[in-house]
Amino acid sequence: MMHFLEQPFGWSNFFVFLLLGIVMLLIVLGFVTYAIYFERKVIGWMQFRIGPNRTGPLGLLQSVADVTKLLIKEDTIPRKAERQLFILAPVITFIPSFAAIAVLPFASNLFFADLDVGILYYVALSGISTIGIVLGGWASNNKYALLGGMRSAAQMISYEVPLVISVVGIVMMTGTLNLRLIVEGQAGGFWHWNFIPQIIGFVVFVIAGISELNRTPFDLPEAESELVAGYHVEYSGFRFAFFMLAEYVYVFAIASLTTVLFLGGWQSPLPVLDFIPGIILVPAQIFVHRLFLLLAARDAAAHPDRPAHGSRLAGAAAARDRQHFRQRDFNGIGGWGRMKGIMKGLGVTFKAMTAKKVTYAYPDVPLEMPDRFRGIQHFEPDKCIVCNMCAKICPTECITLTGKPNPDPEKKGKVIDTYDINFEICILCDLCTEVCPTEAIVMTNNFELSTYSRDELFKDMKWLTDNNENVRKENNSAAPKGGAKANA
Amino acid sequence: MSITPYLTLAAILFCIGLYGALSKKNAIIVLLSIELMLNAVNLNLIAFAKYGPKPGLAGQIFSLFNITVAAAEVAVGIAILINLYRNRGTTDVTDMDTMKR
Amino acid sequence: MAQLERIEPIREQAEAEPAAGSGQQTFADGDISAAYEATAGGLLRAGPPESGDGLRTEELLLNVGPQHPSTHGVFRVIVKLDGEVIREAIPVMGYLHRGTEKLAENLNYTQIIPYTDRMDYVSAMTNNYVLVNAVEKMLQLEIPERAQFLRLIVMELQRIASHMVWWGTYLLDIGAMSPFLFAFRDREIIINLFNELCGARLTYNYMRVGGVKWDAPPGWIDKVREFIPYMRKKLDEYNNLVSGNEIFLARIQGIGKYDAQTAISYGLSGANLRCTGVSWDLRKDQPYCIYDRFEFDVPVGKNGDCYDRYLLRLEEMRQSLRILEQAVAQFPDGGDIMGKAPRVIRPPEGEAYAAIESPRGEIGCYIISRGKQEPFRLKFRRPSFVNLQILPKLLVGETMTNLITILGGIDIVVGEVDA
Amino acid sequence: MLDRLIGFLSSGENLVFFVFSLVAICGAIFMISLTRVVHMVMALALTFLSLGGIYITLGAEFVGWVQVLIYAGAITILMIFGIMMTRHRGEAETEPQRPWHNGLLLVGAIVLFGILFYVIQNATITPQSAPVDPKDNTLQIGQLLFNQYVIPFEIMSVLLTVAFIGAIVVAKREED
Repeated sequence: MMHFLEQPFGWSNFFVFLLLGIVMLLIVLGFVTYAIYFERKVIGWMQFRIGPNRTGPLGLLQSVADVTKLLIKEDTIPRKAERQLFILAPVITFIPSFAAIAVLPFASNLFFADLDVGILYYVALSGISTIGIVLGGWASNNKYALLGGMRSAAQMISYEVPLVISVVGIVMMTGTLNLRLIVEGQAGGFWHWNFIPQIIGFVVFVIAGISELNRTPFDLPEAESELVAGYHVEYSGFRFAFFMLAEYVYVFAIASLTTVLFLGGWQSPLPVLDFIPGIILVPAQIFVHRLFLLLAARDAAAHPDRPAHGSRLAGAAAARDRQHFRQRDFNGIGGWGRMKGIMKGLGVTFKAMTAKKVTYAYPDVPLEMPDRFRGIQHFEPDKCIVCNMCAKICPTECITLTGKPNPDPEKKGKVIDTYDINFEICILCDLCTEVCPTEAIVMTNNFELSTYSRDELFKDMKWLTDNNENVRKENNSAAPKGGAKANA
Repeated sequence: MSITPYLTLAAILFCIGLYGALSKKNAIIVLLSIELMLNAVNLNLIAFAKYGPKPGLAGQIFSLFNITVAAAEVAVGIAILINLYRNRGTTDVTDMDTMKR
Repeated sequence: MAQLERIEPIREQAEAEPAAGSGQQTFADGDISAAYEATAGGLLRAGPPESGDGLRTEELLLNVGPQHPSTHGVFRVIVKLDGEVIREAIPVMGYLHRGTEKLAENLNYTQIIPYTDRMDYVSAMTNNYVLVNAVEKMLQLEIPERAQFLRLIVMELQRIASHMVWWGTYLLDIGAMSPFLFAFRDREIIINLFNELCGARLTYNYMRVGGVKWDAPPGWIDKVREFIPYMRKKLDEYNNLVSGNEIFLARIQGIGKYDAQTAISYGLSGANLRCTGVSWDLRKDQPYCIYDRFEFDVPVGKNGDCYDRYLLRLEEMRQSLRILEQAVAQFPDGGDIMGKAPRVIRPPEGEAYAAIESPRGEIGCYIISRGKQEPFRLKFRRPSFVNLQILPKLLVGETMTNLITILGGIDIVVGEVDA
Repeated sequence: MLDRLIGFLSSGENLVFFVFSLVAICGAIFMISLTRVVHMVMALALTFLSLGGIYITLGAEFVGWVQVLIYAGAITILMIFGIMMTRHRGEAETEPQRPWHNGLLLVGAIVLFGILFYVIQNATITPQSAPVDPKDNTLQIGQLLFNQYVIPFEIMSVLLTVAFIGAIVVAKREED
């Protein structure tokens, strides 16, 4: 790469760079796609679920399907939104995220830009992304979005400071801001890696990094339970995808930046392992780190996330009540005693990962309902004596029936002529079958009733008669004393 | 490339900033205009650091100081602005004339 | 009552201005006052209490709900925010109003039972019971032993299921996703038990005046017996999962605090009252059904904050398991499940009030009968509705984040709030 | 004239300068002429970014990225915050109500620019030594900051601390 960088600019190396850029784009997009898949799968396991399993083998195409959906989805812009800025905001967030990747070195001879101020470049660009988030929140003309944007900006700015300061130690040790040179300074086994002398910096960097990414437990800008979705509430379709993509690209960037700064980049951990090409080591490390990011933060289940801390900062920016700060001082990460609860919670979720999954494969495997299940009614016209009990007892008055004189002149009474149940309002309360003296109306175990129009929910006698699968055996076990039932 | 285009650009930006700072009534825009003027100064400093009579890094260091001052100025400026807004309900600089009365 | 007077004009305003509920106003201009006038009709205009000296601050009027992930249904709180601090909050309810009480006036007593299911749909069994209990009081019916045990067992199972829903959704509100699924996995067991018993998973329609509709199917009691130790283990797991988590504690300790006096004067009941240290549980203090035969404790808190409410509900699940254990052991082998109820229920002229301890607090049913098949007037004391009344008081001075914590801690079911 | 322009633009550095300065001036002019405050801030952010670009072409890599970080990242966001927290109703009011005042200002600014332009054109600034090597000037800046300019540097840090504490004190609510 170096010789390409030093060559005069010409068509040939333009194409080389274009090609490499495209390859890089594909790698990053692939990473994003499978990071999402991986995250969903692991979270699923933690919660006794299977996770994505419908699209493609093992659900591997789930993210692809999601992205396709986002791309073809209608792109809505709220009428009262600030149109130009609304359109501009995802772009402002998205472009720097990709531009920031340029500076990351992947191997001693594979990098895109050998900047002397590599770290500064990364930090400066990620700062620009913040503008996009704030603008997106503002331009949506939605108060939730606005609050989310403000929180996000406050959080990102305030955590950028520790993020940068935690790296200063390394910069002073290696005497350069150049990421490639920083990695080269860590050669010769893992005991030369920066995370050992800079352990505090490492911890601070990882925490501030998670916070920069707005990921749990620092996801208060999105805070779906209070701010619905934060700054991107009003975004849909590919504009939302841009925000999403930017976030995951930063996950990639922070993961690889941690690798490069603290974990020796492409330097092998033991001199014996030198034969492994660096190009394998870096992605492996990024993967491990990504796993860490996921486990430490994303859905460690136990994490009721969003430490009050973050919202405190956001509030500080909003110049809010100071009384409140004192009241709820978040002492966060400090002291083993405080971490114990979190660790315990993590233990539970880890155990859950291997536990039996409880997901129903519903449409593929039908659900077995117990015999008493109150499903859709089945009606037998021959048994009906047109006593009107069912129509009378029905609390929602969804049953209508008419009788006609018995065609057989020998017999008295009436026979049923029409019998309709309006399933639009039927609450399947079972009272009609309870009062029926002849068990002409009984319930089945079927519960799948869906139509495209409300009119179709109006079922007539024929339909009800044909609906005779899985008719339940037991209809009324409780025969009340004193004759509450007409014909017990 | 000589220093002249840089100085000209700086002069243009400075004059725009000056015009904005004096003509606008919104305090935020006034602050922005001042930032623009400071940037014009920075540009001069950096241009002189490269093409000036004595090339060196002093210009860059001065511009760093300048940027620091600008950051401090904006922080205090916005704080004052918010406080004023809270008390007077306006960001119009022409209304901020209590001292004149 | 001042509350009601304030809400009425808001509702009118909201109807006149459909956009008002969308959480979105003409904010682009930075013009909050217009949005503010439009939504609350200037009712909140009084300004923050401390700025009587004419200081102006930039306040944001935010409609939390009706469609909001953390309002547990269609429920709306209008909050006036200063930065992130709530200066004033007005809950607006009625989006899920179905007129249960009015409908009941045209239905006979058996027909009302399915409607009670739909009031507090998280705890349908207790709702069933409060209605049939009131009617039984009027009729002075004798309930067979087996039916009593079945009622008690389903009510306690229901309490556990309801608290589990609360536990899961509360943590979901606070931001943890997994507890929700943990809780629902175990709730599924109870739901399946109910499904076997009465054929429905949510709206059971199980109890009848004079008894219960279905007898326990063979093996059902054994399943309940097996469930008890399983659930005990799971409760420990829940505790390990969340209760010690520092971030969680920081979010809920000391939040939404009130004292016993306040709680009593707001008429709170259930865990919302007991968290302040008042030991008031209708199962103990006004025993109904056959609760007086069982040993259990009424847990109380002492700080009156969200954390105490949280711990209380977890402990209540344990106590319910204790009751269940005893009930299953003493469960009679045979016997009727229906008492001598008349075929057509026609209570004598008069009135009756039955109150029981639902998972959310004291649920009461007040019936005036004129000797007809239908009640002349039926009124439910709905604990979610009553407990909600303290919300505006609790929210003042809290942050947006704590709004969710407090609202979740009260444990409302909107179906019950609006009936 | 045209030849000179083409000649000027055919050099890579000149072309970059031309583009960046065009963007910077456009941003500045938009800042003055747009009507909505947020748009003004965005326009100025563009100017800041392109100035950062010019710094980098001038060999001041470090200052360039600091410019992006501080101006585009921090100051712009701070400004947006300021806007969000204050009300900006009726921006149309900023249309000159005092046309003669603004006209006079415009004339004054143009005259000032004329004078500056005249001076710049007539000044002959010739470097007395070769330009410094831009390679690794971050290191040199660091060394200079902590040797020759250590006192201004420390004073600057005090100033920053004081300014931020002051900002918090000022923005804090009066009632607490």
